[in-house]
Order: sequence, then C-alpha cells, then structure tokens
Amino acid sequence: MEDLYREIIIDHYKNPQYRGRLDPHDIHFEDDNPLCGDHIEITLRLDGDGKVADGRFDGKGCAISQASADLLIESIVSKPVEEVKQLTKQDILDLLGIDLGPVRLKCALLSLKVLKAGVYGLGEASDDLIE
Amino acid sequence: MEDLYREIIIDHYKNPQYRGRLDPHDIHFEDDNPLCGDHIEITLRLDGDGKVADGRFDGKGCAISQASADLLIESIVSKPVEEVKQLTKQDILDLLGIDLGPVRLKCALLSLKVLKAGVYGLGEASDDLIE
Amino acid sequence: MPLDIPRLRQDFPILNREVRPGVPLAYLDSTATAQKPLAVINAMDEFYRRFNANIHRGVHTLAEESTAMYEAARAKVARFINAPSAEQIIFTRNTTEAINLVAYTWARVNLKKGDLVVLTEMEHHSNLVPWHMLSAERGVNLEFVPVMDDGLLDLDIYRALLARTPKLVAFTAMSNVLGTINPVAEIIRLAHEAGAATLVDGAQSVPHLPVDVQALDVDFLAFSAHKMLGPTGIGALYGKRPLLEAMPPFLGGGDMIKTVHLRNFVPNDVPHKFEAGTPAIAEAVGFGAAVDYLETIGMDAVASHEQEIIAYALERLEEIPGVKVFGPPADKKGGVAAFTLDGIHPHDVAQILDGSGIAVRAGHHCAQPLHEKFGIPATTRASFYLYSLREEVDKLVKGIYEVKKIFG
Amino acid sequence: MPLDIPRLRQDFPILNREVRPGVPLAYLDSTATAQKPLAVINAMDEFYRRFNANIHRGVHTLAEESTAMYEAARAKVARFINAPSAEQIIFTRNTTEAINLVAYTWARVNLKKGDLVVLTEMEHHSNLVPWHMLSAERGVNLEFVPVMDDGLLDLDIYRALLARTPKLVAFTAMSNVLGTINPVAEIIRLAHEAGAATLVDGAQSVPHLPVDVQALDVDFLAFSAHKMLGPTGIGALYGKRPLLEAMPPFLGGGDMIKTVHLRNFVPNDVPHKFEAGTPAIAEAVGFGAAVDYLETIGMDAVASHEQEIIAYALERLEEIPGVKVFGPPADKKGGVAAFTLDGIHPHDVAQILDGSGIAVRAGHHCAQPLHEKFGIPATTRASFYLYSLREEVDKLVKGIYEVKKIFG
Ligand SMILES: Cc1ncc(COP(=O)(O)O)c(C=O)c1O
Ligand SMILES: Cc1ncc(COP(=O)(O)O)c(C=O)c1O
Repeated sequence: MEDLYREIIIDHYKNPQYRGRLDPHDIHFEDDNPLCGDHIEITLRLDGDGKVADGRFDGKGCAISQASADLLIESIVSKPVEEVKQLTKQDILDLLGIDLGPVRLKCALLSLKVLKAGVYGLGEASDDLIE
Repeated sequence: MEDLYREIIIDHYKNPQYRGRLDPHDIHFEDDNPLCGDHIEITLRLDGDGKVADGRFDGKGCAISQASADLLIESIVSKPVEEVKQLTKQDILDLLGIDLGPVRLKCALLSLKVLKAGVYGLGEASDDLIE
Repeated sequence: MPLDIPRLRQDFPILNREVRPGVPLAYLDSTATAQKPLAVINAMDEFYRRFNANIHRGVHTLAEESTAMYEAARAKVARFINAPSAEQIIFTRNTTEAINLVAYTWARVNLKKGDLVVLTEMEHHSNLVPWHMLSAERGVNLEFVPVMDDGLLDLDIYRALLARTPKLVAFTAMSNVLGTINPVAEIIRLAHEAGAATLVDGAQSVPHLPVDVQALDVDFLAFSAHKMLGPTGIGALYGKRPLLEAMPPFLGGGDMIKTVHLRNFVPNDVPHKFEAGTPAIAEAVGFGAAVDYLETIGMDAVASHEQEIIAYALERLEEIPGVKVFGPPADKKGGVAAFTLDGIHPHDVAQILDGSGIAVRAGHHCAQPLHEKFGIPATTRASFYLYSLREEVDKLVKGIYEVKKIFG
Repeated sequence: MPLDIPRLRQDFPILNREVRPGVPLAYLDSTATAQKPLAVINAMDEFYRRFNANIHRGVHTLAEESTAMYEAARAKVARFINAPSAEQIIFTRNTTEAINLVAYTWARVNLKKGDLVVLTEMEHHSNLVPWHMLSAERGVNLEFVPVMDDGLLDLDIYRALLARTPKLVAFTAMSNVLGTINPVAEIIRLAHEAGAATLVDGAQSVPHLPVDVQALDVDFLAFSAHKMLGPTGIGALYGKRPLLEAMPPFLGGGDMIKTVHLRNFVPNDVPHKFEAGTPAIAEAVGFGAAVDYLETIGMDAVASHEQEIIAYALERLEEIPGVKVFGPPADKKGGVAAFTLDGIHPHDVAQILDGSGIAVRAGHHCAQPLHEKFGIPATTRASFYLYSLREEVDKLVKGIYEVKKIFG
C-alpha cells in the first residue's frame, strides 16, 4: 500500500536528521540483513547519568530500514540507556505507524537489533533481541 | 471379490495336479516374492525334440501363486520350450481368468518368472521376464 | 463423553464411498494411512484458490499470507506435541525422512566406528534401514531389544544393552503390527541415565495418543501428517533445541541459508536450516488443519475410543477358530490387530475381504524382521481410528468366516 | 494459434482474487511458484475424497487404485519430458531435493578429492549449496562458468574448464533472474566429449519450454511441480537408467527395499530405491494433472506466449528512465524481467507495487552470487507464465511510475 510509504517514512528516508557518525563515541555497532543487503551502523555518546547524549546512524538500504533508524535515534536521544534496552518491536512499529509483513519487519527492525546489540555490548546481533 | 477365488483357483490350490519335484530333471529354478514370502520351485524334464516332457512345481504361498503355478505347468506340458519362452503375463491372466491388481499380479506371475528364468538358463530371475 | 462416531464420520467424504456398486467401504487400514476430514481437504483447496505463493522471501500480499499460514501450521504442530517452541518443528516429507535427517546429520557428527545404537526388534523399516546404512558406512554397531512372545519389549535385556553405553536409543512408541504401546518415558529415562540420546518413531503414537515431548523428555520425535488425518507429502521432526542448533545442515539449497557466495555459504537458523528449497506449503496448511481437528476432538477421546474398539475387536477375533492375533492384550496396545488364519495366506484373506468392501492390509507391513522373529512371512492387519465403528469389526469377523468357508 | 488467455485464466481461481477490496491481483511471480488450474486442485481434492490409501503394498481396492494413480502420474511426467521409461522418474520434494539426491548418491560414489565439478555463476542456491557441502566434505573442486555482462554464459571459458576434465557439469537450463535460456544441448555435448556427466537444473525450463531429455542426452534433470502448475511438496529427478541403477540408495525406509533383515537390507529396483517411506501420493496425482493440462495447451504455445509477453515487457520497462533490466534480449530469454530502479530499493518498489495488487518479488531470488557479480544486493523481478496478460505489463509499468513519483 502506498500509505505504507506515508510521508513520515519517505521524509525520514530522504531527509534524515540523525544520519552520520559520532567520533568519539561510547557505543558502536553495525550489522546487515543478508536478504536484501540493508546495512546499519549506529554510534552513540552517553552522558554521565547513563543517558544517551547523542546518536547517529549510517547505512544503506530500503526506505523502511533507513527511516526507522532515523526515527529510532530520534526517539532515544536523552533517554536512559536502561530504557533503550527495553525497546521492543512494537516500539518501532509505533514509530513507523504501520503494519508490516515478516520480510519488511526485518527491514524495520534492523536498526533496533543493531542498537540493542550495541547497548548490551554484545559481540554479535541476534534476532532474540527484537522478539 | 470372492469371484476372484472362483472355484478354479481354490481347486488348483487345494488339489494341485503338478505339485512335486522331478528327479532327475533338465531344468530347475526357484525364487520368491519377498513381499509376502511366496516361494516357487519348478523342475522340468525335456524330451528329445525340445519339448517339455513333464514338469512339477513346489512351494508355498497364497492361493493365487500356487494355483497359477499348477495351471502354468499344466499348460506347458508337451509344449515346445521355444513356445514356453514366449509366454507372457497375459497368458497367466488368461489361465486364471481374472483381473488382478499390481500386488496380486506379482503373486500370479511368480511361477512364470521362475519358469522363464529356468528355460532361459539365467542365474537370476528378473521382472523383465514377465513384462 | 464418548465420541459421536456416526456424526464425526460425516466429516470424512471417503467413508461414504462404495468400493463397488452396492459394496460400501469399511476402511480398516488407518495404520497405513488415515482418511482426511473435509476441514483438511478444504484448507488445502482454499490455499490454492486464494493464497498460493512461494514463502519466506516475498514482499507481496500473497507471499506474506502464505508465509504466515505456513508458519502458523508449524506453531500448531508444535503445540500439538507440546514442543517448547515452533522453531523445534522441522517439516519433512514423512517419518522416514525425519529419521534419515537425524541419521545423516546428528548421527554422522556424533557417532563413530564402534559406537552403539540400540533399536528394537519391532521397528518399522524406516527406523532400521537408515541405521543399516550408517552401520555399513561408518562401522557403527547395532543391537536390538528383543520382542517377547506377548509382544512386549524385553526391558531386562534393554537394561543390559544400556550397560554397553550406547550413543543412541531409537525406537517406536507404538508398533504398527503388534500395536504394542511401549513405555516411552521409562525407555527414555533409562537411556538418558546411560548417557544415550533418544529418537522416538512417533508415526503411530502421535496420531493415536496424547504425546507431550517435554513430559517424555525425548530428544528427537518423528511423525507423518498422513497418518493423523493430514495430507501426504509432509511430516515432522521435533528436536531439542541445542541438538538442532549443533547439527550440520542436511539438504542444501534455497531457504536453508543465510548467505551464499560462489564457494561457500552460511546456514540459516533452526528450523529453516533443515528445510531446503520450496517446502510442502499447502501440505503444511493441511497438516495444521488436521491437528486443529484432532485437538477439537481431543486426543484423550481418540485414544479411549480406540481402546474400546480394539478391546471389542480382539474379543471377537479371538473367538474365531484358526485366528491368532499377535501382540499384547487390548489394554497394552493401540488400535491394531495383526493376525494369521490357519492355512490361509494373508493375501488371500485380504483379497476376499476386499470383495465385501473391507480394506485391510496383508504383508509384512514394513516390519519384516518382526515377522521373521515370529516365524511368519506375513499377517493380515486390521487397524482402527477415531472414525472406526464396532459394526466394522462385526463386518470383519463375518468376512473372515466367509474366507474360511471359501477355503473350507 | 495464439492462446486465448482470458479464457484460460478462468481455469485459475486465484487470478480472480482481489488482494484487498477493490484491488485485483496481478500475479507476476510465477518464477517463484506458479498458480494452479482447477484441473490440478480438483484432482487432489477428488483423490482425498474417493481414493486415498497408502500405496504399493496394499491388496484392497483403494490401495490398488491409489497405486495405479501414483504410477500413472509417474508415466505422465516421464512422457512430458520424453523419458524413455517411467522408471527413470524419481519423485522428490522439489528440484532442490532432486539435486541433493544426486550429490548424496551419484556424486559421493563417483567423485573424490581433487575431482572437478563445473557450475555457472548464474546458479540458484539449490545448485550451489549441495556442491559446497560436497566440496567441504570431500575436497571436490568447484569452478564456475562466468556470466557475461549481457547475461550469457562465457562458453570460451567453459571450454577451457572442460580441458581440466571435470567429472560433472551441473547448470541451469534457464536463469531465474536473468531469464537467460542456456544452450543446453551444446553444453551437454561438450561436457560429454570431455567425459563429464551432466546435471541440468530444469526448475525454470521444464515449466516454460518444451524439454526432451533424449534429444538433450542429459544425464540428470531436476524440476519442481509447483513451478509448472502442480502442487507443492513434489518434484522429480530424471536420470539415465544405468546411472540410476548403479547409484546407492539415498534415504532408507519403507518401499525403497526389497527385503529387510535385522542387520541388513536389499534395495529395491529403480525408481523405488530412491523413494523411501510414504511418498507424496496426492501431490503426484496433482503433478500428473498439471502435465496433462500443459500438454493440452502445448508447450510450444506456452513458450511462444511467454516470448511475446517478455518482448513487450522489456520494451515497456526499458523506456522508463532509471530502470535497468538484467539479462539478454527477449529472444534469448524466458519470461523473467529482473530490474533495478535508480536510487530506490527493490523492497520499496515491490511493496509499493503490492499496494496496486501487483505481485513481484524483490531480493536476490536465491541467486546471491549472481547479484554479487553484478554488484547489486537485490533486484525487483516480474515474471510471466501462460496466464500472463499484456495488461499486467501495463499495470506494472504504471506502478513503477507511481513508485518514482512517491520517491520523487
Ligand atoms: C533455477 C532454479 N533452480 C532451482 C530452484 C529451486 O526450486 P525448489 O525450491 O522447488 O526446489 C528454483 C526455484 O526457485 C529455480 O528457479
Ligand atoms: C511405526 C512406523 N514407523 C514409520 C513409518 C513410516 O512412515 P512414513 O511412510 O510416513 O514415512 C510407519 C508407517 O508405515 C510406521 O507405522
């Protein structure tokens, strides 16, 4: 449905607010979705209180993967890291405001998977992070 | 169908004319149907003109396998061996006078397979003999 | 509450069939394959008419719907045997492929020359030949728990075999000839105490008895949809997750991979790792409908109906002179009565019964070693399911008397 | 005589479906799986309603009828590819299993460390991963015939590879991405001259082109029913008889044996040797109905309709700014158009098209190495079959313009 591509997605895809890379950073993680080649890299800086001071994403891929990364970073800036750890699939769907089939869900959740692997300090991203 | 078990089959099964073993004999072969354990052994004596002078079958198994062996031997006694080599599946079906499904066909044709392997002097009976 | 069999039979179109004009079918061959309720037939029909698409990689609506239906079926099958998660259900073609999958993957990694696999004398060929092949290829040893005259396994000898620390105990939960319901939980417990993994051939138990893989603590369970009201072409392997995750892939191809390069690949996660190529999608949907149907009836109700029928069948059959039924008494077996009739070959028995529309099987029922053990080449086997009627038993008994008369 | 497509579409219930209310389906994903005509759906429905029984060992009427139907289907499939005999058709789950069967049996007997298998860069994962697995297990070497920029195989390099005396050349007759129709007969002839056996992945050719295994002189041919109007859960392997007869069995179990004892078995004759356990019986019946349907239409008519559609599709697609279609020109390819759209990811393209009911596929289409070769992660793929309409191409083109507008 074209409404899947509501302005919010196309807008965040074409004019992302948080695209880039923070250097130095406290947290860094990247991963890709082999099915379609989507790639997301996330860098975060924390403040002294365990909050996210700032964040950026970089990568390539479909509009949904890139827009959801931008929306996700937007939503976590100035949030406590402990809260970020609690984010779920539903939070992403709420940010996008749409329903997605299983294939596109993977696109939408790639950034969350990367983010959580980063804040948990894991060596590898696992699908369990986003279930 | 009970008519499959027309008197002719039950009769040849219960009162076979050619059950036994010829000794000495000119031709001997035996084989079985592993599916149901049917076993047939055939011995033949030839005369000087290449005809079947006499024949016997021995074995165990279902009524159809045993009756068709008896009917088969009956039909070849005093026939030229060359004619015996030409016998087909249809000849057996004609002798039995019934139609058979694939499983029971194997029962009915075991004696023909054994007979042909014998007259051809083969080391092993093959299904090609009865196709 | 007992099942309303006549009503339930209306769900199975084939049960109204006449084998020949005027000769209604009495289907007593459910151990070979079960008949299918409309719910199953229609689910597949509907799938092809409205949803059919290839799964797992598609973005379009049909592909998403098909994928969701396929994975929902997996979840239903998982729930049916109380698997901890749907990912522990691998769809295979049948029980046979499920057992071979374990033999080709788990066993080829974990068993080496001289290792012991314990089987039983009552196994179906499907749980023998894969191990024969492994034994010939790798020098693995096979030993067999004997079947006693009463059709039960000799557990003393089983215990003695366990002392030789087998790596695997693979056995059927229910014999498809004797009907014997084996003490599955106990056999597994003893195997685990001896350090062996366990594979249960559930081809007969999953369709007929409540089965709980967690309660049984079984490592692998194999079963077929077609024996439990579902379609042909699909079966399942359940496995404990750490085992499945450690196993190498079986068949290579689409879907079982995460990434493929020209010269190598990375396998996918469980269960997809074991499902190469386009799977039996419509069949999975039908399998899901079958377990839904069975759950609605309730497996306890199914089992107790079969208990009742087999008890009646044994009583009636054993009163016929010349009939010998193999296996344990009714309370130790499922709805299977394999018998011989003095002096009359099972093929003849089955064919004459077919003349009255009674469908029974004759032969070794893919359990040739068991028949060898009992010194017989074949038996005639009548088997029952949730739709079987006492009147069908009566018909069978009447038919056997006719056979005797014909051979008089 | 051209096909009457609108009339023929009446045979396919799903083609009348609306994806969402008011949005009719335009199914352009037949390369992934084909839709099914009523003749196929009804054949299976009827099988379950009237004939269902397990096959090959039964004496009763249903078992005999089922067996006859299953074996008749084998004969139909044999006739469809002009196999010399029905026994040379082995039913498998799909193309993937057919290729794995050869890899597990023929190849594991005939190939040893250092032997060479020649594949191509355009293979589907199903014709790559089984050889990766063999290579890792046995040290067999793999080499690849390159795909040139125009989507054709580089036959000069193929000839050079043949000079290294490979034991097997395994390749697809038609690419499922580029649509390239390879010169199958020539590739086989050259392979045989070099002493190599040949395996053709016919997953795309058998559904879409006339295929004659005797004219091609191919050693093994693998294909899937679901891509040729048939059901899921069944496919076939054709093989030359001496090869099949010399091959060891694949899966062990019921039906693939002649006799079984406790510790050994004797394999059955071909093709049963390779069909372990209860096969996909209803699916074979459906497969037979599918080839009947295709033969009634005529494979020449199918192929020329697809020629016409793909020529039109390429013409229309290539006039859209930013669209790049991969593969050779229309006269060298089947009905497959995989393309990229500048700056817009295939997943977005496919999903927006789905909004208009247009079902296309996006991704690497199980040919990741081919996409790597072309330096792209994914393509959008529209594919056609005998029921495809020019108007569906028009819809696709219109949809792509909408995508461009959305991403403006
Ligand atoms: C060229 C080719 N080979 C093999 C396959 C695999 O077919 P299946 O998934 O039916 O095994 C496909 C289908 O996607 C294909 O297009
Ligand atoms: C106990 C048992 N194991 C295995 C099988 C094999 O099942 P399938 O033919 O579905 O693979 C059967 C069915 O005949 C069976 O009864």
